[in-house]
Amino acid sequence: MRIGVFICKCGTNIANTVDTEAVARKALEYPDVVYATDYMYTCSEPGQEEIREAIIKNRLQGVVVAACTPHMHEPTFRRAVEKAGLNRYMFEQANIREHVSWVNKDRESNTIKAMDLVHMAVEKLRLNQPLFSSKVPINKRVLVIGGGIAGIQAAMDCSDGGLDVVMVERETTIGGKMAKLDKTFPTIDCSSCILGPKMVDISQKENISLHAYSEIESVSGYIGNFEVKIRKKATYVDWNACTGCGECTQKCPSKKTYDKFNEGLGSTTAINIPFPQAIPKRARINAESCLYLTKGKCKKCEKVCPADAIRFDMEDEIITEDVGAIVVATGYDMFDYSVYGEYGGGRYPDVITSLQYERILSASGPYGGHIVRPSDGKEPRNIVFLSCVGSRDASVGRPYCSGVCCMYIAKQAIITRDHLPDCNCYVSYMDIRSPGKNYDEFIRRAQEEYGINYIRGRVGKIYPKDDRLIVQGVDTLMGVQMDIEADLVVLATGLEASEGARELAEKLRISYDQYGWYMESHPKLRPVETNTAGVYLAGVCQGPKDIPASVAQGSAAAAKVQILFSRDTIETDPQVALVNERVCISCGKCIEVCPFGAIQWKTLRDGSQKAEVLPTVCQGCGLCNATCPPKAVQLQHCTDDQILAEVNAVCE
Amino acid sequence: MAFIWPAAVPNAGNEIPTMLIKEKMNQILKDMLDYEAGIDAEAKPPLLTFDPGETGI
Amino acid sequence: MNKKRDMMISETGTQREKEIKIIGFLCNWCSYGGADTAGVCRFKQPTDLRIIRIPCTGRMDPLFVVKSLIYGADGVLVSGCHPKDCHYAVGNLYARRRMELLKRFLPFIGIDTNRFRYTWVSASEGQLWQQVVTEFSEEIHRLGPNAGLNEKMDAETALSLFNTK
Amino acid sequence: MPMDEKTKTLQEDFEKNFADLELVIGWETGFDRLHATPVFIRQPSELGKLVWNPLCSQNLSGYLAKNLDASIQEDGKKIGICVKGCDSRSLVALIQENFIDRDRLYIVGIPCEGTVDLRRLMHLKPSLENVRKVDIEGDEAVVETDQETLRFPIENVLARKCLRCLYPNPVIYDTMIGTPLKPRISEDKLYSAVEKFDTSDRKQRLAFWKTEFNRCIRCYACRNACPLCVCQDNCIAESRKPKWLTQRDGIREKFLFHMIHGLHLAGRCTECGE
Repeated sequence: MRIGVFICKCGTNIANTVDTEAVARKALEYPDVVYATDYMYTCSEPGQEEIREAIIKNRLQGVVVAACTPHMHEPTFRRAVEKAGLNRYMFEQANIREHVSWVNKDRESNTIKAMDLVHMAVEKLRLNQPLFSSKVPINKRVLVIGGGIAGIQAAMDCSDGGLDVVMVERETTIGGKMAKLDKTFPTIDCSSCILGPKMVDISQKENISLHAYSEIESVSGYIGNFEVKIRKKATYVDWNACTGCGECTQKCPSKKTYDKFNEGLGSTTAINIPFPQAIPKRARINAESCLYLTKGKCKKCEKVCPADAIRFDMEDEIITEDVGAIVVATGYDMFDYSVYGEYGGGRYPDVITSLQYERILSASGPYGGHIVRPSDGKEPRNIVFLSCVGSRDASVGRPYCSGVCCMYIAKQAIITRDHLPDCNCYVSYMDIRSPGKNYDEFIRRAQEEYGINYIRGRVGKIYPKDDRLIVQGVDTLMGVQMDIEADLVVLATGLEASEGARELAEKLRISYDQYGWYMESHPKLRPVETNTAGVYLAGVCQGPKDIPASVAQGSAAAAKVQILFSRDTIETDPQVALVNERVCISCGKCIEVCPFGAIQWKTLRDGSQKAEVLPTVCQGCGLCNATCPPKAVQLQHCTDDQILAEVNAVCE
Repeated sequence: MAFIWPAAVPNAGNEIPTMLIKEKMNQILKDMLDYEAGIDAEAKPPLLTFDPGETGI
Repeated sequence: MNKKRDMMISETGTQREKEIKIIGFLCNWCSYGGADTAGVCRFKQPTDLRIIRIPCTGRMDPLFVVKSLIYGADGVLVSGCHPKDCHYAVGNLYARRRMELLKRFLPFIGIDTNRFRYTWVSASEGQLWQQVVTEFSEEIHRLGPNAGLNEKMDAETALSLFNTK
Repeated sequence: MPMDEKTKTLQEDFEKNFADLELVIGWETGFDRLHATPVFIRQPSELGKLVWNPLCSQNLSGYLAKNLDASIQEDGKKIGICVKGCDSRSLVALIQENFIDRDRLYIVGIPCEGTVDLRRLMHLKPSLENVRKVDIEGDEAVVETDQETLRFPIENVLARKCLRCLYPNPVIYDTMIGTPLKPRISEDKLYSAVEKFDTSDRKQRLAFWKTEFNRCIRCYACRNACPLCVCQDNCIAESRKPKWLTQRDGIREKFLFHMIHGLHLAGRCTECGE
């Protein structure tokens, strides 16, 4: 092998404290080194030209450059080497600036250290193999999991960008939590007015195929070529025939079904359409409460349905979709308020969650938009809003701030004051978090214009007194204990990962933190990407945020997908692991440790199963190589032999 | 030269005490991760998994 | 082998005690960057450390450390991203178990455990890196060159050492 | 339950279940009554060979992962295997790493009073010959020969692994022959040998290991006997690429081989004493 060594003086940065001539002279003694020189600025144009000429003149097969940190100029030198016809991986860089010349003034020991580093680089280079990146075709379809505002935004942007979109929504209708809201802060514009049109667009776009009331069964494959199995859950109604007229919902005798859309306020029929603007506007039979499915009686809906769409024998159906990228927008759930026994959540009917209150405020809600108490239907004169219920409280395992509660409490209080001008609203808060545009002004308006009493303190206990509730707390600013007789208490429950988020993360092989929020690949620089190539995040599933931020992340994820699909093929990084099938003993340890699920079983002709690394999914961390007992799997460009060569170069 | 066997290691013949190495490994893992091999068929060998919450390492 | 090292020293004219060599396995994303930052800030460090760049501490097989110490490296330093900061999410979580196991095992086979150290240094902690290298180099200088398992020590001297218990 | 009764129940149990077994792995008397060797029985008629006595020390689970491919399910037939407490732990370790399919096995667990280490027995009584029976009664080992009956205190003849046995009763079994026994050592004294060894000075330990490993000729018998060392002919001690070890005869190579074996067993070794 013919190796050329170039010692860079880097002006005086290296030459000052390292005798580059001696290092170059010394390099000639190392095996396979046929050409060694030092140069003023190797990374400059003339420097690279010097390398190119030396490669051609001396028929070099590998190049070692001893200069700055590879983080700086490894790509530069690799391109220079490639221009001269060598494979870009037949190149090693020794860092004799940041690690040698800049950190010590003793010229002599610096020179010895530089010689050693060059020797290590030469020894490693002698074992380098030319590596070539392979091209893998991309299936330009994107899967959006979750039909909330973030998912809708991502799907819309991708679809407008000309991509085929597959949207999977767990509930029967898209719209997510935002569809349940009455108004949105800080502009108090009606939630369904801004969300509705977008939902209709989703249903009308040809290149968006919507699978509502479906869940992800399994995800396999890798970036550009995911194979996703989707379980279309049985709705017992043929959605092609059903027109959403709602006849069945009037006639259905089983009226006691839990109304999930209205958060359990009031009940609904077994066969129901969640709300008028639902997309897709189709009916669904709730198997637990339908009289026919549970006791075999009734079948009234079948008789009444003008479109003959009822199918009692319907089964779950698994369909497969091939996609190239996945946007996860699975949103969140509200904190279970019954954990705070002292607030009586779940025991007293007039202690409700903020989402339930949204349904009360909403015109399509169970009370048609009239603010009444769930217990006796009377209009409340005193309402107390409690903030931070299940947020900023480590004792219940929710130390984080949910970010949106302060704002929506102010909004709910303002709407309440609009509806019932003589109703007193109290807000018990610890701190007000209103960081967005016009956010704090909105809170200021709530306090001054709408006369909402903000009481700084944490409520201790809520207990009933005849038909009203005593809210026992403290006003820390006034330094007095306060007891308010309230007709209605609204708990601003915090946000937490949606139920089933962890299982989905395991299927997608993305990681999540201890609260179930999905882990972005870098909190500041890459918030919508994950460590799994091809899987992107949008909305609250990545962490508590408000609607504007969720929409922004939806567009950001869509942009990332567009970038990925801007090329027809993906170029894979060749520094990935490779399995030597003759040595592999099929113990499966590499598959267990691989954080990216990049290794799968491969069945050979004789039926035996060996490990196989997917080059596009492997990120090159080398965990499998360290774990493999017979060292069958080797991380290319960083194999055991190459590292041992460097170790031996030092240990001699 | 008769080799005096350290009393600390009861040994029948003249075998090389390789099992001392494995016993030390098991002792360390017992202290470190309170793990014993071959007891629970579902447990994952300690070096093939990780626990983000563990401290002291 | 050591002959070559001594020849190199005599060649540069000054007779110094044998050159101490420490091998550093640094993870490319955090600790290698941290060493660069220390360099950029010109934080002075001793010159005994020879850095080998590996993609992640998860790539570290404990055998690399054992082989280095047996074959004569005077010290081995492994450094990677802080737990939960790993570029590959979990690489260092696997590594810390393996390194701690090795750290507690080395004394049992008679290798001074102070010759091996593993730490977590992120790309911005140049100061911390300088401190780690300086401390570790002083420690290894105090321990002196590591004879490793050179062949010279024959059975008799080994036994004589042993029987003087 | 005395030994020969256990042998009888062992044979009967396998006879009863032989319908859905294709192979039974157990021990049989070796070339003389003082040795027991593993036996692979495929016909019910041969079940008579099965024997259980304090000489059955071999760990039979080693054969499952290395020689028989016990992970593939054939026509529903199972493999019967006799396991002592220590062997059953190796079995569990193999199942943990998916080398064996649990429902491919019919496991007969035998609580074990301990196995006799013949070298220690020979050390005590070199002139021992034509032995008829070896038995353990209480804390004495009874060796019946044609001429006389010899009794040895159990601590002098038991194998080292049995002196520190924490799991005499099988941790995994389909049927258990005999009643569970009390472990011979308490949890805290399990690693007394290692703790005592740690008290010596570091230099002495290095010298000790250098001397001991210098005697090793790298015949790899320990690797081949170990039930968890399944790399067999792909072992990195003998591989050219990657080249961790050369075939050079030197203390470094031998030392490193034992480190490879030790580190690869970390968290897996069940101290089965093979």
